[in-house]
Amino acid sequence: MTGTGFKRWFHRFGSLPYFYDVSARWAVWLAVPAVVLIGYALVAGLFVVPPDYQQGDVFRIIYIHVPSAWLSLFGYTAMAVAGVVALVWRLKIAEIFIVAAAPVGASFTFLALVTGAIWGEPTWGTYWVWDARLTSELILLFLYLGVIALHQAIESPRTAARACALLSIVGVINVPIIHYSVVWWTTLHQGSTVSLTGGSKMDADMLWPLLAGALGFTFLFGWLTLWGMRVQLLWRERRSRWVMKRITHG
Amino acid sequence: MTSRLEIDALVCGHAERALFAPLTATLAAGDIVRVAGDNGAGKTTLLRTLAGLLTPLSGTFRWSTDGRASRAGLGFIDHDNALSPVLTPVENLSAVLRLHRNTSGVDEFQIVHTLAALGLKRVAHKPCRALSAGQKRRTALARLWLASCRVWLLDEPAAALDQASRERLARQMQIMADDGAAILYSTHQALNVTDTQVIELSR
Amino acid sequence: MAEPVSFWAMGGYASYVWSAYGIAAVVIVANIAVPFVRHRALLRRIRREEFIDD
Amino acid sequence: MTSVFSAVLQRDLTVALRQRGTLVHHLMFFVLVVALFPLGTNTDGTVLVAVAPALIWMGVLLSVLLSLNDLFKADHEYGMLTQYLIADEPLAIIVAAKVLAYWLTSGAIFVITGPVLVLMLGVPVAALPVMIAALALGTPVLAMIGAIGSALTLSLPRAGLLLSLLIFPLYVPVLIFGAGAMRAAIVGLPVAGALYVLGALCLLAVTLAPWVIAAALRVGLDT
Repeated sequence: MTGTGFKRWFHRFGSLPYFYDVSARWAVWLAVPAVVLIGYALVAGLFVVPPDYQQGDVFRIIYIHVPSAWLSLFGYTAMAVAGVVALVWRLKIAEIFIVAAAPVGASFTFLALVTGAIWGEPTWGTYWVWDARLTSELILLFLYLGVIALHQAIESPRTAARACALLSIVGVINVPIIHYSVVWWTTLHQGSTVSLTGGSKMDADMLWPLLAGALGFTFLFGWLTLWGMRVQLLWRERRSRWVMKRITHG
Repeated sequence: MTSRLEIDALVCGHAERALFAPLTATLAAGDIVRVAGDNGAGKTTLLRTLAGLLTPLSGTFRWSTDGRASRAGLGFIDHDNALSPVLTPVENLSAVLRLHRNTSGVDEFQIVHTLAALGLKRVAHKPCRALSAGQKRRTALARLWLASCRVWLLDEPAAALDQASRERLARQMQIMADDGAAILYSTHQALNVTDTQVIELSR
Repeated sequence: MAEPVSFWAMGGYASYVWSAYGIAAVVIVANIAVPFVRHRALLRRIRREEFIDD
Repeated sequence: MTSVFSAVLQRDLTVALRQRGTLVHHLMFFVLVVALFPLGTNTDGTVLVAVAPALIWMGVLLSVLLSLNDLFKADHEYGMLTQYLIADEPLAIIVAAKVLAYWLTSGAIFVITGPVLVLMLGVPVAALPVMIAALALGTPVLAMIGAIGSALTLSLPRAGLLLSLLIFPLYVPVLIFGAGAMRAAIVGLPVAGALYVLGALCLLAVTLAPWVIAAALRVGLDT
């Protein structure tokens, strides 16, 4: 793409009506792989893969827990990257991405916490263990809730989105620091607990469904966020002509 | 050092709602430009956008000093007078003046002298919460005499001023314009300054 | 293929595995439903020109 | 450049000293939180000593949270913040001066009173130097990160609770290493590691945060 080609694409991509129309088609390209991958991961994870020799069948929760834990991190990093784009190039699409991605990321972080706790009960005997990963996941959930609360608290949508962009950037810088300090704290606290996935090396047929699940969840995240963006876009541009045009005859 | 401002099809507003039709204008050294428009037409929003505090909905504006793009030497006096009620007028003014690069050398004697000229000698060393609205406004406007800014944005400078103070303000604005400063101001009460241009904000 | 009989039993951990998958389903469905509902509601409000004057 | 830093610092310190009441309130809150806690526990000392570091740091965190809103709120109301934003000097320098003035009137007080209070919880005197060092390195980080949250929630009338949700997760590293250093000091373990990390966090916050706070102010005021 030559310089001007990219610039034209960048501005057209940035223009909201274009995004609103095109995103309907893109959604399909995200939904199909999501369904296929997650379907394969669930079917394989629940039926095909033999039970773990240590934990038996309860380890099958991994096929939900790890993909959502991966998604919680992926989502927040994506929000921070969009934050940089929103603040540096003042691209409205990036602002809208952050606002749409936050609730999705938060719900998958919550899902990772719940499935981790459910899985922890039979393994360690208590629902909540101050395990390094679970604790970092909990703090990550608070970071997400902070972004969502900040967006709802600020009146004007533009300022709210840009404030969330900045908060996401500050947050993503702190995520590794928080994780490192929690790991230091847990190793100091009670010695290294057995990590959730157990020390055993994952052999191939257990691993493939996991990777497929993680990829499938990422596509799902993209699909959900895309729909969230369309709603945000309509809300922020509700008074503009292009929305009227598309809605009245749409 | 002469400053210039070029405004090109600028539209300002809040939460995606435009307040006025696209505006194109220039402000050069020695100009006194009045922004006219009834309440809510967007005068304050325009001034705050030109000061760099708000992002415009569309259109652009460019500051330049001696050809170089820069917004140095900008003075902005808006409705709230930047006066902490706990500090005295002298302390408040010296704090604000220290922010401008070209006026950080102003000493307390000059400040007290200017305040005296504005009839504020008695209250110069009392905490600003004890001052009346008119006295606070004159303290804020004292910056016109003390800071040698090349460009001034004034948001209703004559608010809460009595007749004598308005005369003094008008005379000072005229002197500064003749001295090469550029002034963009909005006002409700008439000020006898020769406006080189009037910008009418209409939808 | 794990025999279908004990499939539901999940080796005695049925309550854990199925509650985890159940909550996962609820979270995913909620995330799908909310934008759709809001999208349709917003379309209705815009069609009724509720925002022209506000 | 430095003249603006000292001017803003001097102005804010004058304002703070003329409103000594608020300083005393923050201090009293901190003392009360730490002093009343033991009444809730049984009287044998071992429990208190074990929980003292966490209590001191939670007391500092809560006091910082309460005292944060007078960092920018007052200047925002009187229009001084507008002048800061359009000043010729870089906003990050002005913000750094403001946060330093804020730290001197709140963080520094906790650094001094904290160790004294901790004696009430039965912590051995030998652990006091480490406590002072940990508080001295940790409170600037709390001030800087708190200032980011305060700047982001500037345009909101009542931002107290939201502020805690925004900045407490970011306070976790300081809490962990601050309390960790104190616990190690109490039982005589080596404290160097935790204090070094606190020092690194402090350096990171002091150098990066002013630019972020300046950006947050510009975003916050751009409504």
